[in-house]
Amino acid sequence: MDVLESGMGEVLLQDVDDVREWMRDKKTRALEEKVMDEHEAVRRFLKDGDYISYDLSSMVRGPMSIEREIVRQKKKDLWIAAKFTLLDTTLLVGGGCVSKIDVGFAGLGRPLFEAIENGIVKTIDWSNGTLALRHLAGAMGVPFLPARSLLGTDTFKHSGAKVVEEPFTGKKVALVPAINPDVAIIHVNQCDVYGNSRVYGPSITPLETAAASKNVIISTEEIISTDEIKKDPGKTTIPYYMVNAVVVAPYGAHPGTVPGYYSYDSEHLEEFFAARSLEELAEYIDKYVHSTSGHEDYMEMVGGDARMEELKKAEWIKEGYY
Amino acid sequence: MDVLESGMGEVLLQDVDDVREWMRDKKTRALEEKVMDEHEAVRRFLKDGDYISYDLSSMVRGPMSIEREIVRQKKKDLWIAAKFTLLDTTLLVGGGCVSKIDVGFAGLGRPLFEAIENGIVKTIDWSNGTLALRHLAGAMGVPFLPARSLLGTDTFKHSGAKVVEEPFTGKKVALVPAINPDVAIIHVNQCDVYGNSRVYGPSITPLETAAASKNVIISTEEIISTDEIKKDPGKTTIPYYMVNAVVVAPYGAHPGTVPGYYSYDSEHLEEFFAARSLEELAEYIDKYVHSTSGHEDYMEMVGGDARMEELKKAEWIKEGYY
Amino acid sequence: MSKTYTDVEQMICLSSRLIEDNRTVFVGYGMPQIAAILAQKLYSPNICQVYEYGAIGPEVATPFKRNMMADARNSYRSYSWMSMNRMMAQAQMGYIDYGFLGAAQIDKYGNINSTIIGKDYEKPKKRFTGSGGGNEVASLCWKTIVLMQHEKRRFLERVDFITSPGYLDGPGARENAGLPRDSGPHRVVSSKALFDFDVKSKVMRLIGLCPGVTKEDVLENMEFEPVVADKLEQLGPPTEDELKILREEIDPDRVVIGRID
Amino acid sequence: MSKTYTDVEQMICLSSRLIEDNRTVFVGYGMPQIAAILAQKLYSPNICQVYEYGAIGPEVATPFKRNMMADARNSYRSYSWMSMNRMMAQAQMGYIDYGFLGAAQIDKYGNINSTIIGKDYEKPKKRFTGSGGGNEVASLCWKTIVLMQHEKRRFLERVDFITSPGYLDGPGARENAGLPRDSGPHRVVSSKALFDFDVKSKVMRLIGLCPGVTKEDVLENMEFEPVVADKLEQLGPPTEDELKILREEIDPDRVVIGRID
Repeated sequence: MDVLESGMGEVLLQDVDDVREWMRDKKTRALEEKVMDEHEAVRRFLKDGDYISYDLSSMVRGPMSIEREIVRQKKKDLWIAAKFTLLDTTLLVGGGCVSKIDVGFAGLGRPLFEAIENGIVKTIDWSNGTLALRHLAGAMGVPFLPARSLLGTDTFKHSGAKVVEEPFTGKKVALVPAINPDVAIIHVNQCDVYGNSRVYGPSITPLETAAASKNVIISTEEIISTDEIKKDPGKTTIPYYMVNAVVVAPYGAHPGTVPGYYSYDSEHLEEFFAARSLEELAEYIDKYVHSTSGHEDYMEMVGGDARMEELKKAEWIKEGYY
Repeated sequence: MDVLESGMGEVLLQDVDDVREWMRDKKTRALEEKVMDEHEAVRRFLKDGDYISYDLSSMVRGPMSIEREIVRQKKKDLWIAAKFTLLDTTLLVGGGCVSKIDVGFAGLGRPLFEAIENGIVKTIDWSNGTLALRHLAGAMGVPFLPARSLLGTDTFKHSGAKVVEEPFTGKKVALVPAINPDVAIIHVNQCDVYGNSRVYGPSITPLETAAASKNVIISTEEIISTDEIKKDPGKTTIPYYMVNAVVVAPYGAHPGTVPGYYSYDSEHLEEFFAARSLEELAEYIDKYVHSTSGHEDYMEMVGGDARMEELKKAEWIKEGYY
Repeated sequence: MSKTYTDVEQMICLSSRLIEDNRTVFVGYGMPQIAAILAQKLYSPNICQVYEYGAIGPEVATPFKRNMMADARNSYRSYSWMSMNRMMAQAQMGYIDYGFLGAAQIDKYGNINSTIIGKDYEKPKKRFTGSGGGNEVASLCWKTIVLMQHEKRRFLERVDFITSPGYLDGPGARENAGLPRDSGPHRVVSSKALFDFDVKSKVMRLIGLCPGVTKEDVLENMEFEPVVADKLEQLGPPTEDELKILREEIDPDRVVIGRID
Repeated sequence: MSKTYTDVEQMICLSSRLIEDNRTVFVGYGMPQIAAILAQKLYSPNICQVYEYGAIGPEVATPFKRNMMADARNSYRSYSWMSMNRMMAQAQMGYIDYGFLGAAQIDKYGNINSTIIGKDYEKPKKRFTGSGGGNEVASLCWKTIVLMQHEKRRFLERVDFITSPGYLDGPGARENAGLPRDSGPHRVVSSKALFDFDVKSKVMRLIGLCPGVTKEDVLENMEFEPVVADKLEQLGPPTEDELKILREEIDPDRVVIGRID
């Protein structure tokens, strides 16, 4: 099972036993209330230079209020897992927070491409599937997982994967290394004060990301009681002992949607998309992030309760959610 | 990544490309009605010498009516995946259907141990966790998955796993080979006529087993409409295109429980447990399997509707199911 | 004669006719979504669309919205909602018949580039989104259909960066690399023509022409020379039915299909 | 003085006092289930029991039923319901503090046998259930507690078959085999005594005696000689509270705890 080929991409390798130790010592199994505001959550659990992963995307159930807070606190030198990301990456890069991107899908914004083309941020190309798989490896406590994608491509060459001939049937497979992010930020529909969290609808990797990450910040549309959680355990996506902070953030995915609950804010998204350069994006960020004191203030600026009621009404599909 | 050590256990190795081809050619993506009785399902999709996997166990949401039918049809020389099995293995061995057992948990019956001690059936020892992982590998379409269990034990030596030093951080890990059973038998709470299936409650590997297996027989407490399935897609555990046959089997888990729906039949289980030898077990099997023409007939013999109503009443816990 | 439909409409309608009914189709972002919706409404009501974000078999709600992916409309009335690792696993296991992708560039072996233009990876001339789920779709589904604007800069001898695999360097290369047996690019639908791949050489092969397009038109707008089939199919223009559904039901805001200049 | 409680009651009560509150505990079949329920009712209300079949944090409903595992009672009022691969993954990732197992045999390094007695694997003298989830629990949880009937044929120099790993051949052996760092057997609770493991030699060490049991009683009923702590703790008998809850709430049918002869 020799290594036949190695991708040249930089990988954040961690000894799985070190990560286990972190999970033992730094995450608690006690029923401690973890509710705090976004300023505290980001200040306490996210620092310059960290590796960050989020779930789902800026368009859908994204942790946008936390991402704005990261920009607001001017965190630097982050390395981000851009799996199924949309404008998230663009926002964080525009805010000057990012130095490296593991690319699954590199957003959709010209400003982001500008930053890459000018060498302001470094990319390491993977695919959505292999980045998701790396999170699964991290969540399983194994150093790698095998895949039959990436093979034969330049994506492989620029990734940090390896090709081996496996010892059971002699197939060539790609091995992708586990990722254990320093911080996961995940927006959920509901959770209790301890962090037992419910995600409704299809998803990317909410459980894998929470399980793999050393610090987990949950932002939630609402808090429900632990009794309610216990009455329907099949709905719990993430158990409390993976969670470090719970931030109550109604409409926290704005301008994106929380499926079954509220629609996107298309008008606001147009404004975001209108930023065609890093300079124009900086103006957007000044207006909506740096000039607002926090999520509540931001929500007032983008239309407050009246606008949110409209977005709730616009989401006519309810079947299968909640 | 040389192989440092290999378990001596026999493994059913299959080329993953051959299995892919099977999934392409022998399973349909068309919306075809798959409802048939248990005689037909077992006759068409299970043959002597096959590798069989079931989910969950004889005690809980087990596909007991199908297992009885396998015994009734006197299938021979089966190789079974005994992950989290209880009396299932004992029943199939007692019925003379089995020649090899991949042991996660080898049931609880003296008759089974008698068969092993006398060399009537061959065992290959694994663990529940690694057998579940082998099904996950089979469901992922990869030849193996890594684990940090098995290592250092005689369980490893008698399994078909291998130990390698992985190429990212130099850890020793166990690699377990994928298993793609010839037949999966899974009892579910509800499904539609195409096989879109719902399982309520915690579980072993219903999705992994269905995805990995070349033929999938679903037995179900009840059929619901596809419209109902589509109204709540988050409840669907197994999508229709993995399924080959749907057998309607109310109380199909008897004498086991379907959590939230009906309780075990403790009296009947005592009768099963009372069989302390293969000979005594043969009497039980004659009485309840060979002397009954099928599931309906069996249900009459064990008490019919009246008894089933009692078992439904005995299941006082409903929260979180259905 | 001025055109009564856009290039994108042509591509979408053409590709919507290629999807067999009763098959699973892994659908990528953008044009493929619209084409899959059209196919399901008009030609293949029982295709099972699957998406990398976990929706299996949705009846995607219309009208289509800009950037719609993974939201409630895109997931409407699915058979099941799962998650990314499970979807990729199912493709890897051989359950997904068709992959359906858009791309920035393609080459004669059907290799797709959606990452960079230029040879300097650190400072590309132009950066795109990267693979997304495209690498998995092109690697793992049985047959991949690619939608491409027909321009010379997009049909290349060799793409600058192989984001997602076609036949790589030609016959046998996919298998040698370890990719699943018998998988690979199946059709390329451009705004001018339809291609498959030559069985022996694995080079893209012209098999059909869009209305009003000549063979020369097609070849002039490609950097490489494709194999050309003995007989070229004359492809039909978008039908009235197709355009009506596209413009009235699916994309009334013309977000994807565009407007006639 | 005739005993007013059974050996099993003694073991269950003793082990129920060992589980720290606010910890995750991976609970095995049989006695460990009863001990975990008792612990949660009396000493550590906020332990989070986890089970291989996917229940996280149930408040297991009583009374206990014979062969209860994975049913509605065993899963009652959980925080979450998952599945086996996810539970094993969480143990592997370091989320589970304690493992809690029963066994047929144990040896001086805490290796557990629940597979066969005899040296001929093909035709064992006696066959047991095999690992179940035991191999994962003993490999992956941080600290494993093992419950054992105290008999000479069960406390061996070397078990016939290492089903689930203790310290294998002694110091460093777990790490050399690739097992997670700092994991391993933590306590052995027998019907006569309490053991931990000598930090240096990794050999089982006697640290406490059950009421009415002498050190000699303990040692005579073991094939190997354990390390003996300088000071032996005098372990308390089951308390009135413990027995009341055990006999009235948890196991009124005495399925596991048995009856006094």
